[in-house]
Amino acid sequence: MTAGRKIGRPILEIDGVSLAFGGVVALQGVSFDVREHEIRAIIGPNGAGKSSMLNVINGVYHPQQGTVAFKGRRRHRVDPHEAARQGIARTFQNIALFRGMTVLDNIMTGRNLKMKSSFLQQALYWGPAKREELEHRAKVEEVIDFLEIQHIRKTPVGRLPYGLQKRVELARALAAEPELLLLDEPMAGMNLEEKQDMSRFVLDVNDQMGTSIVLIEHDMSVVMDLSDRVVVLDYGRKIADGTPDEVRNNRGVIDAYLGVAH
Amino acid sequence: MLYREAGQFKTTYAADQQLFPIRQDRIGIAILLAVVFVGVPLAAETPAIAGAIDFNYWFSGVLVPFLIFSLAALGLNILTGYAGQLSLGTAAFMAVGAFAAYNFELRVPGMPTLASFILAGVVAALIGIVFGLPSLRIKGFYLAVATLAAQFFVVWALTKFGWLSNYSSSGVITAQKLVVFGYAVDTPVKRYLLVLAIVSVMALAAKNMVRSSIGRAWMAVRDMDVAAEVVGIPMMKTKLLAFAISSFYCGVAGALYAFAYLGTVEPAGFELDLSFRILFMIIVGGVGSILGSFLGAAFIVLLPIFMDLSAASIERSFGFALPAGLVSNLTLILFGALIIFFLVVEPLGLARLWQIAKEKLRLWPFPH
Amino acid sequence: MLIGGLLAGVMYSLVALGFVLIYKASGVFNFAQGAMVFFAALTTVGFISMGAPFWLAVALALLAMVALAFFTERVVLRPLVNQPQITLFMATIGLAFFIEGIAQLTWGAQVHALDLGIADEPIEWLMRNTGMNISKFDLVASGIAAALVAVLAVFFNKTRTGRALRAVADDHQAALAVGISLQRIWVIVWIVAGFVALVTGLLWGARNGVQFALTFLALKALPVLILGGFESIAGAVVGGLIVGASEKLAEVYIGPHVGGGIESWFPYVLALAFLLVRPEGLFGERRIDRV
Amino acid sequence: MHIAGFCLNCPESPDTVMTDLREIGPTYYFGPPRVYESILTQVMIRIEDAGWIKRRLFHGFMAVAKRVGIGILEGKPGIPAKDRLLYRLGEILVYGPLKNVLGMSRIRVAYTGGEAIGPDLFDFYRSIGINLKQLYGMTETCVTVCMHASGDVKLETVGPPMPGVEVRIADSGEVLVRSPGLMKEYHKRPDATREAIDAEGFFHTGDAGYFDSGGHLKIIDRAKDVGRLADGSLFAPKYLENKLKFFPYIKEAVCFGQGRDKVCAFINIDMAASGNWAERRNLPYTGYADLASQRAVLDLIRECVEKANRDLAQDSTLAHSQIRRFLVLHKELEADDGELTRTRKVRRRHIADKYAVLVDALYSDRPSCFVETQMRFEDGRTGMVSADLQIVEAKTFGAAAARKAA
Repeated sequence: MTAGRKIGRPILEIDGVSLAFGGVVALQGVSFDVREHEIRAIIGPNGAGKSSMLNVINGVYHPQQGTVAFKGRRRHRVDPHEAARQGIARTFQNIALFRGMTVLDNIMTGRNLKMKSSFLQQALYWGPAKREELEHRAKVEEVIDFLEIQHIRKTPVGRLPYGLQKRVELARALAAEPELLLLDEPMAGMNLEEKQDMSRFVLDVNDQMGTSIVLIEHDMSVVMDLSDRVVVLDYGRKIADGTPDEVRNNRGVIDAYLGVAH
Repeated sequence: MLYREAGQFKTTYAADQQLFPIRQDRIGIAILLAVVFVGVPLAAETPAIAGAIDFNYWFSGVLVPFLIFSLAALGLNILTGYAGQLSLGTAAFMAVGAFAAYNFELRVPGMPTLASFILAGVVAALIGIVFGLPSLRIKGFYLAVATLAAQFFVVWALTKFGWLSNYSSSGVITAQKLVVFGYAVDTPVKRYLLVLAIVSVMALAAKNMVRSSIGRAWMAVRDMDVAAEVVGIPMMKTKLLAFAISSFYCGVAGALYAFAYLGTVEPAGFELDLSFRILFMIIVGGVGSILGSFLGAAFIVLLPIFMDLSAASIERSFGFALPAGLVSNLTLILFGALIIFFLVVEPLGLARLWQIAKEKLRLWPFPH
Repeated sequence: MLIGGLLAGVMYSLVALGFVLIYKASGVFNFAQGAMVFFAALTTVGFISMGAPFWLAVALALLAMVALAFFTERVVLRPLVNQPQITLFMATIGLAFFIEGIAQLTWGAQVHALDLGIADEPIEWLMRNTGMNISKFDLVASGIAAALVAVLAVFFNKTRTGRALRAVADDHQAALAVGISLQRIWVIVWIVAGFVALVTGLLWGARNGVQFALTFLALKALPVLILGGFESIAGAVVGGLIVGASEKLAEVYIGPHVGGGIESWFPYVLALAFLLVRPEGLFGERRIDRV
Repeated sequence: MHIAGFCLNCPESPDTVMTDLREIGPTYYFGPPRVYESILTQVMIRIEDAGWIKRRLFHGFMAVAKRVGIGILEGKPGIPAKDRLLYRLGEILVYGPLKNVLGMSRIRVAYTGGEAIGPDLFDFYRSIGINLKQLYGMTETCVTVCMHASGDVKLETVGPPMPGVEVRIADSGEVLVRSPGLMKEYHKRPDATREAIDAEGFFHTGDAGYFDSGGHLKIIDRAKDVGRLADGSLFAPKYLENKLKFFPYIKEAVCFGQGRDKVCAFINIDMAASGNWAERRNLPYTGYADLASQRAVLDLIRECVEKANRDLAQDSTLAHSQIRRFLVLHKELEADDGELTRTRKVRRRHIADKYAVLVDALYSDRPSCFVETQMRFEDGRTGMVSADLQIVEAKTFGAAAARKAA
């Protein structure tokens, strides 16, 4: 833990969230909170509802019950782009980049919600529109430097190897300067070196930008090293919540991972 | 090989974001503009050259329709190529533009031609928004069906509501005279210059939009709509804006089609077949490319002309008449085959081929 | 009037059936189905005009449809496998142009009459007793359509090939994994669709003459599919009937108020309205987008 | 002496050096031979991937450049008009674009130094019109001691001393330097300073060299490394190694011969170039060790060695240093394993000790030798690798025969 980092008050509060698709229950009465500057991990076996949880937080899914409060604003239903506007950004389990665009353009989309000029100004590429493009380009370049992807700036993302695509996706999320960053398995499918790089970036983001992070990850050593607190889900229910050490020694968690029948 | 870029360094983001960052491209485009705006009209005015080439035919029969179709293809490309919403109703929006411009001229005394064109585009944009509304719930060819509805509905409405065509029989309208800033545009070369100017400005505007935040929003929606929403792109605004701007372009193209090309049009002239032709233009030219709209339009406009000329020369040199309909059927087959060919071999069309050639020249003598 | 609409609907159903078959097995929305109808009918008429007996002409036309199926699989489907649906859709638009061009190049563009030997006149008995205006031809056509639907249903549910087709429709990868050859399936399904197109073409051709307008049938089938769902044979039938009936009814009850001729767009608006309420169609399967 | 202002550019990140280079298009370029070499290797590999038309075009015009390019650069008279025309065409089709892609088209003067540069490498750049020159110098002398003047460039020398710099050759062959720019002392290391700068104020460079007839200094090797073969003829291992390393397929070479009757060598193949070569011939391989042991690859390397021998045969002082026997090592020499310095120079003595068994085998007449070595993997673990290495005999040339062959 870095000395300068101070974990603050809760920034996100999940309260009794339940979600079902047709008859299939994905989440059942899940509650937990995420504090400012905190790295919060969600773990659990496959199908435990981890990704569904992220999708509820940023409004891709609307829960049937329960509320999500972000920065003290409680809500039942929010659309993804509103969530983004409020300061929530995320990456996806299966990379969700815009494949027809370059790395630079992909990251620039992360700043779209901060752009104000009208389409007429943009059509003329004059005055505010041009100024805005350049200002945001400068911001995006900071992110590019931060994640060390200068060499692929103008490459179409479809041509990049998997590991770099993951990094570009993170860059796109960071470009929005989010207060809360949701990372859905950021290290899935990476080799050791790439995982170390990505872990360093995650820590740096948390440390230098003060971003709160919710992280889904299967690699336990990564989870235990990075996170401040861990939520454990199993079959859509929360079965444990606490520091990595507490969770590691929790009977229920061990059972869930070993597949003991309920 | 031609692209000697070493030493063309940029010291500002503005320089890096400019329209043509490579000096050679800037020179090339300047030459092109000089040729089409000054060179070609001057040549047409030069008796020695004008005697050898039938410029009136070239302007009215080739260049003007090419430019107008380029504009329509540009409109469709904004919607389909950039925003990813397939439309089969392009011709309908052109029809709206043509009839709207006609009515503005007819019913508003002293209406300047250019203003009526812009208003025609706006009307087309509004109609476009209406038919774009279903895109908020449906995608892919379901949406294509919605645009087909637009296609049939608009043509039907223009035929049925006599007021729109000033109660002429079967909806035929004759476009008013073109007067721009008090200056009569009454010769082929003047019409050519007017259309060229409008198309150039609108192409530039389109290029500017697709390289700004609105263009990125369109492409994001096209490439992965869920992710687009998640990064904060409002789906409804983005899609409807694509429909509106696309229809605006098609509307202006339609107005030009009536005013600067045919002079007399009827609703039946804006049938589904025309929509398909414009769709073919962007498939052949390049989906998601401004340049592709022009290349595709050139190809689809020139191909039948080329086929006719070849047939005529075959008939002349061999002295027999080809069966009626042969050329048009061959053209049909060729169009079909080309579409399949491009979709299979080069889904990004001629523009992509041009891009590859350019890449090769930039890397010469290396292959990659 | 309603009955007449329903009978027209039967025809729409037949075209839609061709769409559904291909969509089910390959996920391709085959815009060229209308062109295939035209091509099949024109080929039959062409052979008849060359002096071939009716059944021989039909057999030859069927042969042509088989050749077309092989051609399509090789040239369009195989190279475009795994491409987005919309790309395949556009490719079939190209295919439609191609087929239309070939058909007219081979057989000429003029309208041909086709006589199936079934009188297209009202059945007097029905006319007298119930006042319904139903022709013998319509009745036969409906019968044939019904028989075709029944045969296809049996084909899909009972035969090995039919089951393979459904497997392919459900999951391409899985089908490949259990050793079903996609290419073979595609050829088969296009042949069956070609057969359906032939039947449709003959019936419509006999009614209205074999002409280029047959290709527009494809456009009519679109709203049918939206109503019925892209993957359901039953849906195609029901959708066809709804479209046929509603466009006639709309023409009668709404048409006069707006100047008539609304048949051309009414089914689309109907389908569109329907889409907004139930995007997956009457019998379609609901899909959940997963992220 | 003159004073000039210039703009200094730094690359954005290690991965963008080549693209940044191209964008900036520097006018002054200084790099050790290694940099020039890796650029040339890249060029050759990328050209081999091109279609046959481009390849033919490239090789054809490179032959023209080789023939007349340097002469044209130096403004020599007597070049036929036809060749000048061909060269100009080549400038349009090949050299110009090539320099452009490499970011070298604006170079007014390029320097190399720090190590001897392979003559072929040197010629390549000069022949395509890049005014590449050598300089000799080191930190202690405030860099420049000798440098080529434009128009007076000789392949194997580093040019005449700069004005104001005195250069003297010691009896041992060591180069001594005295100049106003010389350092005063090593910081807080008077003993080291005393060792380096003698009473007369001459700095002992530790390099061996001599002046040629034109007054140019010629550096052969580090003074301590220059030795003699058993027959008393001069043996400059680094000179030989550099010669071998010029071949794109050879990444590193280590030559032995001090006090021996003949010269033998260890060779490391260049994985990128040789791998590419193998792939184009459909030779399957699993990794470095596998590729390095293949007969076809050994033959390829033998041809390279023999070509080097042919060149050596022409130099009367070094004709005896032709390489008789060599082997291709089963692993790449690594700084991690202590085989290279961190600046990637071979540690010859350490290698000779570590692979003593191989050296012995080279100087016996055994056709192969078994070896087992500890190596460090990338993740920090260590393990043993073993291989049965084949020893290859290379042809040598008599001085006269070589002249005839050439």
